[in-house]
Amino acid sequence: MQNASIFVILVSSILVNNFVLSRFLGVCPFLGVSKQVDTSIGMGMAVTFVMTIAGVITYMVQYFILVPLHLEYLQIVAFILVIASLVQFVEIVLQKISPTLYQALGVFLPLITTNCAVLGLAILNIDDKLNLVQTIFRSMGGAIGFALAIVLFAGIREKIELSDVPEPFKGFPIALITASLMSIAFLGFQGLV
Amino acid sequence: MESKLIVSSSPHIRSNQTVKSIMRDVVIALVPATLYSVYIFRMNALLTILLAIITAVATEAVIQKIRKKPITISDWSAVITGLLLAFNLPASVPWWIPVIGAIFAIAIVKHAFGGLGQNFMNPALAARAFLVASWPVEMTSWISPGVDAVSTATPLTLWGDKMQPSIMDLFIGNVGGSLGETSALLLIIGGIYLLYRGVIKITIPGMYIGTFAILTFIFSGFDFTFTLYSLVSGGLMLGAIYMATDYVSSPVNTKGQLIFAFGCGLITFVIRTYGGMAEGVSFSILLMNVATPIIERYTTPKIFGGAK
Amino acid sequence: MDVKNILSAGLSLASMGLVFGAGLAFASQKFAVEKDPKVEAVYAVLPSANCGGCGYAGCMQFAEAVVRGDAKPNGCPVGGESVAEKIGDALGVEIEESEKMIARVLCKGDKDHCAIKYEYSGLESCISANMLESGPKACSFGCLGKGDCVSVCQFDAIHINEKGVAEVDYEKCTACGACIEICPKDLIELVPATQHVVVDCKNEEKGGFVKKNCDIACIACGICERSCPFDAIHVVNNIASIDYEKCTQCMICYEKCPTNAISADETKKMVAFIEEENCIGCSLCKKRCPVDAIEGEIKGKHKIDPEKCIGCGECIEACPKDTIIMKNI
Amino acid sequence: MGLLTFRGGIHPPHGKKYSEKKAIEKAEEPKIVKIPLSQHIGAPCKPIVEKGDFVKVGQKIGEPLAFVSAPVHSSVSGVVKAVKSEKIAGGMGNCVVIESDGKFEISEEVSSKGTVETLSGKEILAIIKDAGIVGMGGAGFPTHVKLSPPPDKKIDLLILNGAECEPYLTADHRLMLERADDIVYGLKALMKVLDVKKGYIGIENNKPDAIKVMTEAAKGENIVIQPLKTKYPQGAEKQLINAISGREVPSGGLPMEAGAVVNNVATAYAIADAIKTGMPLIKRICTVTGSAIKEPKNLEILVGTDLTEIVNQCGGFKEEPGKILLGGPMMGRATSSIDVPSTKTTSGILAFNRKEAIIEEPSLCIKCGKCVEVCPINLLPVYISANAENGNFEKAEKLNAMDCIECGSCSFVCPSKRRLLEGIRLTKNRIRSKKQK
Amino acid sequence: MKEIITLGLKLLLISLIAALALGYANDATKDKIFEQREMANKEARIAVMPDADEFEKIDLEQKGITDDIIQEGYTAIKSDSLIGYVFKVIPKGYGGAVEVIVGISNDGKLTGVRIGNMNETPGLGAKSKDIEFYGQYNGMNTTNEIGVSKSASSDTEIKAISGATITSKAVTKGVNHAIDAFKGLSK
Amino acid sequence: MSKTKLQIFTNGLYKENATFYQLLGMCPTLAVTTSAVNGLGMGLATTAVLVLANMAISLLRNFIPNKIRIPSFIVVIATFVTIIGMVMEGYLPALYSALGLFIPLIVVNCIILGRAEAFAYSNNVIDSFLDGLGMGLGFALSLTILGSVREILGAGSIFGFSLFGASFKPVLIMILPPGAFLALGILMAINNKYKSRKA
Ligand SMILES: Cc1cc2nc3c(=O)[nH]c(=O)nc-3n(C[C@H](O)[C@H](O)[C@H](O)COP(=O)(O)O)c2cc1C
Ligand SMILES: Cc1cc2nc3c(=O)[nH]c(=O)nc-3n(C[C@H](O)[C@H](O)[C@H](O)COP(=O)(O)O)c2cc1C
Ligand SMILES: Cc1cc2nc3c(=O)[nH]c(=O)nc-3n(C[C@H](O)[C@H](O)[C@H](O)COP(=O)(O)O)c2cc1C
Ligand SMILES: Cc1cc2nc3c(=O)[nH]c(=O)nc-3n(C[C@H](O)[C@H](O)[C@H](O)CO)c2cc1C
Ligand code: SF4
Ligand code: SF4
Ligand code: SF4
Ligand code: SF4
Ligand code: FES
Repeated sequence: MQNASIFVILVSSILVNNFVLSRFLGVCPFLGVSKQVDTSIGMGMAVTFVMTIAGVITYMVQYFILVPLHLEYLQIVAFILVIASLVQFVEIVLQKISPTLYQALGVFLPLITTNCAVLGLAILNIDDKLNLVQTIFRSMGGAIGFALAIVLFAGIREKIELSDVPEPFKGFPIALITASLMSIAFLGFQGLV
Repeated sequence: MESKLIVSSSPHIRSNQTVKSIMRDVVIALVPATLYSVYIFRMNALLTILLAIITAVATEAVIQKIRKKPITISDWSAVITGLLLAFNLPASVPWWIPVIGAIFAIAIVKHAFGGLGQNFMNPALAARAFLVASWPVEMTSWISPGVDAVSTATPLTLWGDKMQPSIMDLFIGNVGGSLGETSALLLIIGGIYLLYRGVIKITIPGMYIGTFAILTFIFSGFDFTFTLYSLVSGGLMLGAIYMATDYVSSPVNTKGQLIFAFGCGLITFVIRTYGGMAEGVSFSILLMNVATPIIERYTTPKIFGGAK
Repeated sequence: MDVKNILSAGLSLASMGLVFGAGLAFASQKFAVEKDPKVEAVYAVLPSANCGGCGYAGCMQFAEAVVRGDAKPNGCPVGGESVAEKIGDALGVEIEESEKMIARVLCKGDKDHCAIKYEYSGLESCISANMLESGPKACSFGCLGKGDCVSVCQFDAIHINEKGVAEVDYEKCTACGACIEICPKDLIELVPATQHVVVDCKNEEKGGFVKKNCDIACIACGICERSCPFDAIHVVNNIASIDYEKCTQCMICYEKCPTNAISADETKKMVAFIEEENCIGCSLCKKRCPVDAIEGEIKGKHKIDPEKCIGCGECIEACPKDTIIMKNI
Repeated sequence: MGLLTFRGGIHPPHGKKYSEKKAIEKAEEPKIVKIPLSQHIGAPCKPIVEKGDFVKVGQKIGEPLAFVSAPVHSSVSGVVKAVKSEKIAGGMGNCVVIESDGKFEISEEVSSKGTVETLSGKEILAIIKDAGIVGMGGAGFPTHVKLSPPPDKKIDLLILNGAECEPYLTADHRLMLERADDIVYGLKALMKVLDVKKGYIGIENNKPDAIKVMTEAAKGENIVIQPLKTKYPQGAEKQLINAISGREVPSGGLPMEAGAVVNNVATAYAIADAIKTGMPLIKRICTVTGSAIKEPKNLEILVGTDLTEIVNQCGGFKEEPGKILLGGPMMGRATSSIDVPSTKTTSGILAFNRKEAIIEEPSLCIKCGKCVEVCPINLLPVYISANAENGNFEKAEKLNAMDCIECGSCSFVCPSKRRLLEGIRLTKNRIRSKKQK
Repeated sequence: MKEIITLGLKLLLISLIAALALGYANDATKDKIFEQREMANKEARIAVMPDADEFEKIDLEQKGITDDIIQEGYTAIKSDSLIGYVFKVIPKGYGGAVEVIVGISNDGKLTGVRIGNMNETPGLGAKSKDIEFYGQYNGMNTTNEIGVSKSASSDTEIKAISGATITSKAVTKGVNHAIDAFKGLSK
Repeated sequence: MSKTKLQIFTNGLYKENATFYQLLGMCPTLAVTTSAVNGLGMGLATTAVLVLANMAISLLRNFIPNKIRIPSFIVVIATFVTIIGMVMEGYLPALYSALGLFIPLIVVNCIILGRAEAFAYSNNVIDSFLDGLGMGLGFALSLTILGSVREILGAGSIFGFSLFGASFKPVLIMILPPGAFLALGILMAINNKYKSRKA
């Protein structure tokens, strides 16, 4: 990973190692906020936005604060604090500078705090020893992967709404099976990078 | 007048094309390729095909019985699923592979979503992907045609090899591979029958094969032979004519179908060229199945007289 | 033990805590947005896990949805029961209701009573059937029994009975009105939960015509109107209708109706009974009784003839000693 | 010129062979007529006769109360027996019941006021209005309303609809063959009213004889006989306008928003009649056909005739009918009884035997997309109706359910025999009743 | 404003306590963790070079080895004398990089190959962690490039894991790179 | 409202089981259950954090102001997670590396924050302990079940013990990502069926 090109990072994080479908990050909102395509698009965009920023900021925290001070073990606490505050900060700023954007994305922001995709991504970036540029693209790629998966998933779920699903499968079981089939399809990208 | 008149909402007449007639046509179109595969792979093929079909149909019947729904096995759709699943298996698979595959296709991919037409993914292909991921060794041991079938590779993995079969062999079907993907010729003949009967439109197969051919042609450095070779080998014809066209898992509108088929062509090309799987066709179709609802959503046709 | 290390950890984390804590508190005050207090109240009891388990983007959105009525109070999976209760409190759902109402389908024209005009073939939907000559029933006012109301009831409170008309399960009905809104025949109405004498028919056609089609329909004969001691039932627009304010549920109309269009719950039939020891013989009850069911001389003990009594309860109101009670028969 | 057409559409079996060779016959005169006071789109008429009154043929018996409405006239001479609610097609309706004296005395009101050449456009419009002429293509929209576009809408395209794309029906076909000159005369009148220089008559190319006869009749006039591809619903006005001129009537809009007016050929014929003889609209051509009819015919019937009588004149039923339609099999309405009077829009009576009457039960949709492909409006019938059946009407509305012209092509073509149009109608009904509330 | 200060202070206090606790915990476990990590690494090296009792990290760049695949190199020392080299290589397998540890003795024989972290498919590529697979490299000669065969192993070819040719080739490629590096170093 | 201690404990074990009824903490549930051991390990690690955090928050509940309760909870939880992580790395290195990323991610597991908020913040220490234990063990139980199913089918073994011998061809996909979704989906459907039969 350390030497991977930007293109490879993007392909890998969007398709091959899709955050939701093969890495299992952010599964709760993936299952929860995917009943409608419109909402899922909002969620996807909000996640993309926050994850990209969070990736960069946690990178800074790690390499400009924790490492110099030899406090790597504070990583979890520090990152989660940074992410939580960042999200709230973004929410407040958005509300102030662009109410329309806030309407579209803002409502999803609180949810993102407890989305393990953001924290997971931050930690993964550090674990994989990525540099800043790679961090940016990995963060974006991971987020786009999440957005892609949730939007496609929401599309399918809207369709399933109209189907006569057997009683015991109604609700989450069929959603999980759908996710499983999607994940099978995404196996097709295995070995691309 | 004794009994009451029937009153219903217009229209009062219906076309005579039914689900059953459509599905039966697909089966008919597949008959030549089926016979041929039995001819070249002998008992192996026959057994695999029968097991897949019987299991598929039986599973459907059992589930409908449990769900207390009308039993619709006479609509031939489960037969197609079984047959196409078998077509996607190597001839040498152990007997339990088609059985498990057919159960997965019908029970999980089709009926968990409510049965015919309600699934979002192609059951036969999803089952094949399931099998490939579960038993890759069994699923990738190809045998070459003939009685003394020896183990070989699919033509695709042989490009550039000394053993590489000729394009003519590929076209006619004198090569190893999955049961149904060997003879491009017979598959195309069946496809023409389906076109003639109005069961499928040229949209999906045309766009799919076209996209793939153009991409291959360009990226192979305008190598015509290789392009042709890629076209007639592997499951491309099977996928493009019989599986990407599955009504249920492809978009309902023409524009959507074009995008769908373009996506299939593109992904097939990418997987074949850069991917880890020998065969890109099944996964590309599955991936586009996943995208179908979104494609439909954004290609809603402009209504007559509508501004947008 | 490396004290310095621990200290620097403490200091840096503590300063982060300070910055974020103060910053956010500051920001939340500075940028505070007016929120519906009800939403705030609900939000305050939610777990703030913002997990999306409820299907909304976050706890705030869920709170808004609950207040709007889109989401059910028990929709938060994290909070479970305890939170659901708290939400209930926060919403103050139990607003004192003046009188509990229930929905009632005003048609008894099932397949034993109402003739059929044609054989219907089409969607299992009352609205659809109604578009074809007002439905297959000979009576164009009756329940079509295709269950549009059933499919909109969220409380599983309405069903099509085996004879093909809709019936409300009065226990489950919450009077939400969804069925009333959808019924193409406008057949469902809210009636007080205690009212059991009801005209179960809405046919506004003239008697003779009605009779041909349905033998349990109101034919606007007016017998009920004439026999009601309380002026509580009137035939308007060819259909009898009861003024529930005035109705004492004496069931006289029910007994008199020639077609059985009026329903009543016979098990609720009551008669008045005078506890003799307290009776002072004022005879006020006797004067009040609309059916002359009370016997007795002034200053003597009074008695009610249970055969004649219709259970209207007028005497109870008249009695100054409160010694008349209602008894079930 | 190549064959013109529109996008989408279907090819249902024609079913026209039963009656297309049958010349128009005059129906027997009825003893009693029941003339409904509402035979058109718009406000019903107020009766202006009473029980016991004597009326003559062509005498006005119902007066319109609003602009969008049309008067009704007596089709017989005789005594008014009653003015009351009677069973009519589709339910109950106010009718004037007249017992014919068999003399068919023509009212003094009936007289020719001039010719197309001598009358002005305004005068012709007044004649059309007074004659109670309504669209005879099926909808029964008062023609004078159509011919009075608001001043800001310039009409430059006038089309006579001779497509008759409905299977089984041959009334317009026969009319064009037998009364071509009057149709051309009516079209000329319409051109004058609307001040349009050129008129079109669109005819499907499965009626080559009609095309020939009409071309003959239109010789020397500025009228184009436009052959059209045989495809249902070629006769739907939006599709017809599109086929002939390439224009699209905007969604939710009226033809006049595309500068067009479309009238049925029978409407033109009725106009010609009203100008030439002064006779208001009291009769029409009706095709009586179908597998259960003994002797299919094209009959000229008087408004108010009981349909049972009409069927009897065609030899009655050959076998027990399973379904009786007023109009064609694609758009027509099934009726629970033929004990009802005919109206200005009774273009056909179609009786199916029981076997033909039964439509297969629907099975699950297989998403074949055929309904999408054939919809002339480019809708997604499959999803509109699936949403409707799930009670999801908002979504169905978003899918433009309101634009459906109810042609029924989708239901016809569906291999799963799904009741698509019904789902769409359900949506429309729900949306309308929601809007009213 | 006062409220903000109290809030801030309280959060500060909580963070302080948390940090103290963490600092303490870190202090208490860090030696153990360090030991664990060291042991894990060393164990792998010992596994491929059982005779050695000490390893010394090589500065690869200084030695002019710029091969991307080679991540780390060590000299294996036994009682002060150099007996061979150990390399950590990361070829690209089916599911990403595969960590391979290769031991090569001074006399140009493979003393062992082990697979470390990787992301190959369980049951397929992950079988490379089984001795049936990596054991094949033991004792192979480094004079020729090692090849991969699907059917059987030989002196110069190892037998691929069935269904996971890509992984097998990847591991072998890593070994070959290590051999190249060895040749460079021992020259 | 008042429940017995036993009820508090059993509540999370089955009735409000986080995985099957609340669908929380899905990521670890799906990601680490490739074997029964991993599932159990993850479940126990989470339980430990849950119990400790619940108790700590219950103790601090009068100190923590309402307004900053969420950041405070997060800090407390993150601290415990880090500590548990350190202990595991030091003493159970194999499990630690198998669970990998998902140890730190216990922080964002909604169950923990949810319990802190919904229970511990308003209940005493003993009840909070029981609640945390119940919830945690419930979670551990589901993970172990899921892990067992996947391990049995996908590897032919349970807790590492081979079950069927060499002739069994394991269903590899069960230990791949799709298998996780599939197994959980089907288990939930079975559970629904069972529930509806009981009702
Ligand atoms: C689906 C459909 C099919 C129609 N087919 C015909 C037809 O074949 N012939 C016709 O005259 N009108 C047909 N109409 C009615 C025309 O759209 C139009 O209303 C009529 O030609 C206007 O003339 P009128 O007002 O004189 O009736 C059809 C309408 C629809 C919606
Ligand atoms: C309320 C209403 C107003 C209409 N106004 C006009 C009009 O001003 N001009 C016009 O050309 N047609 C008008 N129409 C006629 C319709 O465009 C159409 O011809 C008629 O409904 C019959 O169409 P059909 O036979 O295709 O169903 C109107 C229709 C309705 C229902
Ligand atoms: C789900 C799945 C996982 C796979 N994992 C691996 C793997 O870990 N290592 C590998 O070399 N190939 C893997 N493959 C690739 C196929 O098994 C591939 O066809 C095979 O490696 C090459 O085939 P061959 O043996 O015919 O050359 C995987 C395939 C699938 C579908
Ligand atoms: C043109 C056509 C292609 C089909 N292709 C497939 C296929 O690839 N796989 C399959 O399982 N069923 C196929 N079917 C059958 C049927 O549509 C399928 O079982 C449904 O997906 C089940 O809901 C096909 C049917 C038609 C008409
Ligand atoms: S009450 Fe109304 S909605 Fe309900 S079944 Fe009867 S007609 Fe339909
Ligand atoms: S829909 Fe509402 S009003 Fe009607 S029966 Fe159900 S609960 Fe009662
Ligand atoms: S034609 Fe019928 S089966 Fe085909 S998509 Fe439309 S509704 Fe479905
Ligand atoms: S949706 Fe409407 S316009 Fe389209 S085909 Fe169906 S009936 Fe015709
Ligand atoms: S555990 Fe809920 S998002 Fe990952």
